[in-house]
Amino acid sequence: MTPLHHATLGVDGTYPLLLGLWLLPLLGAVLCWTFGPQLKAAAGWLATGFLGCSFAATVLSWPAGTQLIGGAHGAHQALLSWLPGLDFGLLLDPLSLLWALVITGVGFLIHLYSIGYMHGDRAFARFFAYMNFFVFAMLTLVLSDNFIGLLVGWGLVGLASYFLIGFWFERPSAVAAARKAFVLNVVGDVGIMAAVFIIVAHVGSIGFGDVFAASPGFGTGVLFAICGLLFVGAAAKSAQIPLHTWLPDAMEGPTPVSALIHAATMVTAGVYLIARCAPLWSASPNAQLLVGSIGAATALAGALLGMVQWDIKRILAYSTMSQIGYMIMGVGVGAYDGGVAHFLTHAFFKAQLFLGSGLIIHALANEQDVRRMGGLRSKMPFAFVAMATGVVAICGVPGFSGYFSKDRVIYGTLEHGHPWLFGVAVVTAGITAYYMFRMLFVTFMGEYRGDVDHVHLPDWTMNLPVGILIVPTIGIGWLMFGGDASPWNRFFAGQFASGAPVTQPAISEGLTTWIVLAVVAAGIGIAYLRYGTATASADAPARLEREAASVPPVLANAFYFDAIIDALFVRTSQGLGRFLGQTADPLLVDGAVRETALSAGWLGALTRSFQTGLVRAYALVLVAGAACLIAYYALAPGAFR
Amino acid sequence: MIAFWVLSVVLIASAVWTITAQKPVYSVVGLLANFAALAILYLTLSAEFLAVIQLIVYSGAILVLFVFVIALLSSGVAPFAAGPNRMPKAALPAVALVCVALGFVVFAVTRGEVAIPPPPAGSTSALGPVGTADVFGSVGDFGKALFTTYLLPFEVTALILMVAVVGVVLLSGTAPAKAPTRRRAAGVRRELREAVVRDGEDRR
Amino acid sequence: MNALGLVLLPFAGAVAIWLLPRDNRTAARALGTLVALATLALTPAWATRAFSVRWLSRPFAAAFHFGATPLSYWLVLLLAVCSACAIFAANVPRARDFIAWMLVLEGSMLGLFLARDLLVFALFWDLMLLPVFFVLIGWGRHHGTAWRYLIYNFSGGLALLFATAAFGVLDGSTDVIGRGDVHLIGSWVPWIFAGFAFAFLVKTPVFPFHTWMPATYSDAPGPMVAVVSGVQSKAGLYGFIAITLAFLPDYLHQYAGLLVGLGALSILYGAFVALVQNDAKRIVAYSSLSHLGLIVVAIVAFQPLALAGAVLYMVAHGLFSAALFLALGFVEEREGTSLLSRLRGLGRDNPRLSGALCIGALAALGLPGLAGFAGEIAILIGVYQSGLVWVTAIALAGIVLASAYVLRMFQDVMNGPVSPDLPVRPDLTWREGLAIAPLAAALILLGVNPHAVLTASSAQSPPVATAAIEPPR
Amino acid sequence: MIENALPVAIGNYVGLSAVLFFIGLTGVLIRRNPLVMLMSIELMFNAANLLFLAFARAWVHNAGHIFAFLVITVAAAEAAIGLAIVVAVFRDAPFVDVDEVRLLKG
Repeated sequence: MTPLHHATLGVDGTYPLLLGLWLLPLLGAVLCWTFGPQLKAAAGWLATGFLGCSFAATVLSWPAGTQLIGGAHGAHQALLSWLPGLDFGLLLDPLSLLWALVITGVGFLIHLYSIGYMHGDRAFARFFAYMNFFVFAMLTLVLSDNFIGLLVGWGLVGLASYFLIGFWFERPSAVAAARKAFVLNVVGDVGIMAAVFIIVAHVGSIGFGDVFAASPGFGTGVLFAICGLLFVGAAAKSAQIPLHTWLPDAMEGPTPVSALIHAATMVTAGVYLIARCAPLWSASPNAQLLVGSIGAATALAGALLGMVQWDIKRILAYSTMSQIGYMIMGVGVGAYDGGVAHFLTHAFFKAQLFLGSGLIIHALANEQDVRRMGGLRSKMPFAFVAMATGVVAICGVPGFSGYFSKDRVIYGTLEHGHPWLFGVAVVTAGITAYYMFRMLFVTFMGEYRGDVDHVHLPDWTMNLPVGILIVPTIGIGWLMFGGDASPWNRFFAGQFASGAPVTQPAISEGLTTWIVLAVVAAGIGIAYLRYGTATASADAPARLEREAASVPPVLANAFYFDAIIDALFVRTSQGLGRFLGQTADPLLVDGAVRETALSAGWLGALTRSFQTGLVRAYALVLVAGAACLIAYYALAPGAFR
Repeated sequence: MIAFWVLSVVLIASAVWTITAQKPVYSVVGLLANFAALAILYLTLSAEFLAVIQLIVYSGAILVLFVFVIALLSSGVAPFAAGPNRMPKAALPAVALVCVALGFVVFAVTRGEVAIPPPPAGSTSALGPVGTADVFGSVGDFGKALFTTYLLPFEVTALILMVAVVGVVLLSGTAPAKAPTRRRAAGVRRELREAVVRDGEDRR
Repeated sequence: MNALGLVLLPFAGAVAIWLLPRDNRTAARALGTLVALATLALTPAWATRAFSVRWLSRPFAAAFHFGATPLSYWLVLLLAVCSACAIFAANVPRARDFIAWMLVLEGSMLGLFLARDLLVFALFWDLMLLPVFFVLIGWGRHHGTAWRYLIYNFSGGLALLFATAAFGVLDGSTDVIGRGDVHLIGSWVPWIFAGFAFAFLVKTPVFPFHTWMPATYSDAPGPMVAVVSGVQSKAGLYGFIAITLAFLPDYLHQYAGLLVGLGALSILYGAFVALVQNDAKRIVAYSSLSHLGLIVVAIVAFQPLALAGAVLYMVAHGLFSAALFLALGFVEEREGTSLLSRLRGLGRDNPRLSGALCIGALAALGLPGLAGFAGEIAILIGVYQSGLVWVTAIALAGIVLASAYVLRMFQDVMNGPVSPDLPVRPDLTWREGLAIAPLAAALILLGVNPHAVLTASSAQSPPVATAAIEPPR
Repeated sequence: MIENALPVAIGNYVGLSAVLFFIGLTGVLIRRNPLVMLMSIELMFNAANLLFLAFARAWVHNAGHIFAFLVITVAAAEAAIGLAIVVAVFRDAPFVDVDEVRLLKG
């Protein structure tokens, strides 16, 4: 079943830098884990340092990752033969290079931030061990040159996410959230596994290159099955409907975790997977329609739910879900560069937003309810600037990064012939603008409504990363400016060559931009009228309470997804388990065994009753036996001639 | 022929007497009569040596042993007595059924002509009047057969007798075996119960 | 020396330990560990050196023939590792007797795995039940559990013995394990197959023959369960591969549907029942039912990769269930209970204990990168390729359920607020940690590079494995 | 010389033997006194002996005599052992009744 020669995507060779950037975070994790008690506060610096080295190695790997020799794009490093016919290796091409840069770069900043944020926690070293381990796992995911390696990374990031969501494991809510996140992500893992089985059965290899080379030979059904199952994994990891319910709960973790894992990197793994498997998706219009629709639905649902949240991190969580919906929609319909672009900008502005909210939460002694904030602009001007740039960027205000990427996604839906998705995307953009500005206004405008007397301003380790992130939050989008001549398009020129054919939509790109901008402006305007004006902030506490009480139940219950999943799967499984464990196992299965044993005893009791101990009874039985024998001979034919 | 019928009547009557007599001693007397009649019947069958053995061994040895045992047990606390009949009631029809079955067999056998298979090979003396030397059934005839042809069964018999002797010595020669009868067990239980009750009353 | 020496070494160790003073726990443990480590160290040298002495010539030829096949070699290594760890970790009352019984268990199971003669195999099969029985009687909670274990498994052993005798009469020799040229013909053969299959299904166990297992696993002390669950449960699977698959492939093909059905049923049944158990050890017990069902499916899928995966997963399951039961044993020693309703929040004050349990739990739920995942992937790729798509789907559902019940077990013990009812105990001692560390290391190693096990076990054993996995004639 | 023929037809001996055996059997079954039971057993032995001798006479062959002799020996041994057991069991018993001895009750 081993193909004679593998079709690898990158240039084969030995790349020490690649190995270094991959393994350094693992080393950091192991050191922090092993020597945690000895390292104490130094653990944070150690982990951050290792990650910084990893980032540096990633940057230095740029030439290797973008090299183009004889059709092979990027660098390929063979590792080992994992199972017969299933080989592991690392692949650094523009796509994985981009992800690796974001993971190590943003990861480095968030590590730095965490040194301040997690200061004084009793499990400080453990936190950094988990964080470094997460980076290693995420790098495994994006650097793998094959589906099982990707699956390994996929599972390990799930584990890291589980550890970090449940980091404060003395809180029952955190424990429950961690378990939910892990189990739902295992559903996704299982989807990818199933896809791998089909792939191995048809290709005999798990390497991306082999699979993509063989993909033209797949039937439509096989292709759709593979894409659909892969998307189960993508949906679970990227919080797409209906596997999204873990993401809001995941905010139980420390805020830097939310920024790194549940905003910037891990949750975009689904986007990476689809972009990586672009040749498969491009060949399956059914899969494109399915994934695009689910992405759009998720974008809309996340935005709708984001409108009625009061916990600042849950607002950001639903916005994450919504924005990933955009990305999935983009890569799903075939606008791969658009979806990936939105991943890049989102990684920065969402990390920015989460770190900014972390500044507030840290300052207000772990207060997360925006109703108990307000008026923070004067108290925390730096946080305000940070949050405001993030909000402006996510809303797609021209000039800020989100504008460029979101525009590409929205126009991409039209280009690939999905006008309905275009409509959903535009509406969602408006809602996004509304609820993000709502958060901004409620948090920073008006009077302070909480009861924290002294605002605890964070130290430089927390402020510096936020400050640095402002730059790409504003500026990274300009890479995508300029159409085909933009640096972005040139960077990905060889990557998505096999994308679906682009049709010329009825309305031009300029017009769509204006439509989007109008909707966004409307959203901002409504938010301003409801929360930003002086009259609105005058009786803010009472108004917010009223508003909280009047949330429609369907939104308050998050479209009942939790309840439905609970009723359909959790309760059913538990009920079945209870029936089997408490009724079937002891009564039916073991009952049969016990009856067998008892019947032996019953037989013994029966024969025992013959043993009366009476000599005469024994004699009688003996005589009866003799009589039977005699009768047999007497009655047998010819006994007496 | 007349002797056969007379002896038959005596045999059956004495046998019935044996199993129905109230006292064991009467049974012994019945058995004695039975053995004696049987010995005479043996004589009519030209088995003079066995007739004598019958008298000596059965009447002389075994029956005397019975009488001794009767005397031994009678010298105990009470005359022979019996507890309640513990045979299950279901045994009665069973006994009846067995009787009918056996009776049927007897009836069938005596009614028909019993075919006598040809005699086995082997030398034996010719028939002659009882009391004559070396005729069929005489001491000489019997002895020759026993110590030549049937030597091995004879030796085995000796072994059986030896085992019996050893067994008897073991059974009755040691300390009196306790017979854990139900009645005694019930008595012991009753005593224990009474002792416990007394103990409880004392404490009170 | 040779394989016989390897089998006798633990027995000699047990005798030596019984000669020690009754209350000398330290010396007993040191000697026991030494013997177990010596067995482990000598395994590579001695296990493959065969020993054979003629035993019976009538009614069939039999020999005291010992020696590792490639398949049994890995199981012997697994046994040696698990036994050494369990003996080193043993901290039970009357430790001297316990450790001696552990060595008897190791010796009898070494005899089982190294036996090349079916009759010797059957005798060691029954012998390996006795130490467990005596430990259940002496250290368990209910005598009923011990009797149930013994009678249930002895009935399997009886079937095995009958089948072996019939096999010997038909073939003329029972000195066959590892030979590929045995072909049984006759009207008895279905019954021989039935006897073997019954014994192996009970020992594994597979639904519906599993009801002895949860009670046994929850009653016996942790170290003993670690070996019983980790290694003894592999005896049945080993028998399936080395005996049934090798000598009776036609019948295995004929009844493959039934066995696949039982295996699939075990996967789901064990998973669902584990979901709601209250005793942590019972959760692991039912998870074993689920995992071992998957291996049974893998064996009767008749696919090289699935079979290789089955071997890999046998080793992996041995390692992680040993780690889990050792860790749960530590929990039970500390808190006096393994009930989830009473345990809570141990992780705050026992981070190392938490880590030890965590490694086992993660391997059990098939975390990528650990050995369990490699086995599952290999098995399921093979099973899928053999056309059993619905079984693959069931196994995947089992994986999801596994994550749910394993996490529930782990989190309910280690996470949550610290319970005021539970006494605060010291964290994992260096001795306990050292007992679990080799298992964890092996789990990671096998997860990262499982190819080593597979090449060594599948390539070198054509008579055992690959010859029998051709499609039926 | 006397005639070769039996005094009466062989069937009469068989019938007489059967009746005697039957009476002995009834004795064993209905009596509870161990001594009488032993005597009944002797009756059965003798019934068998009668048959042996009748057939020996019919054939003029002394194998039947040898058998009868052996039966008598065994009967003697049996009586000795049986009586010893009776003495051992009932020496101290207030009742001489086999129904009172139920050591074999399961």
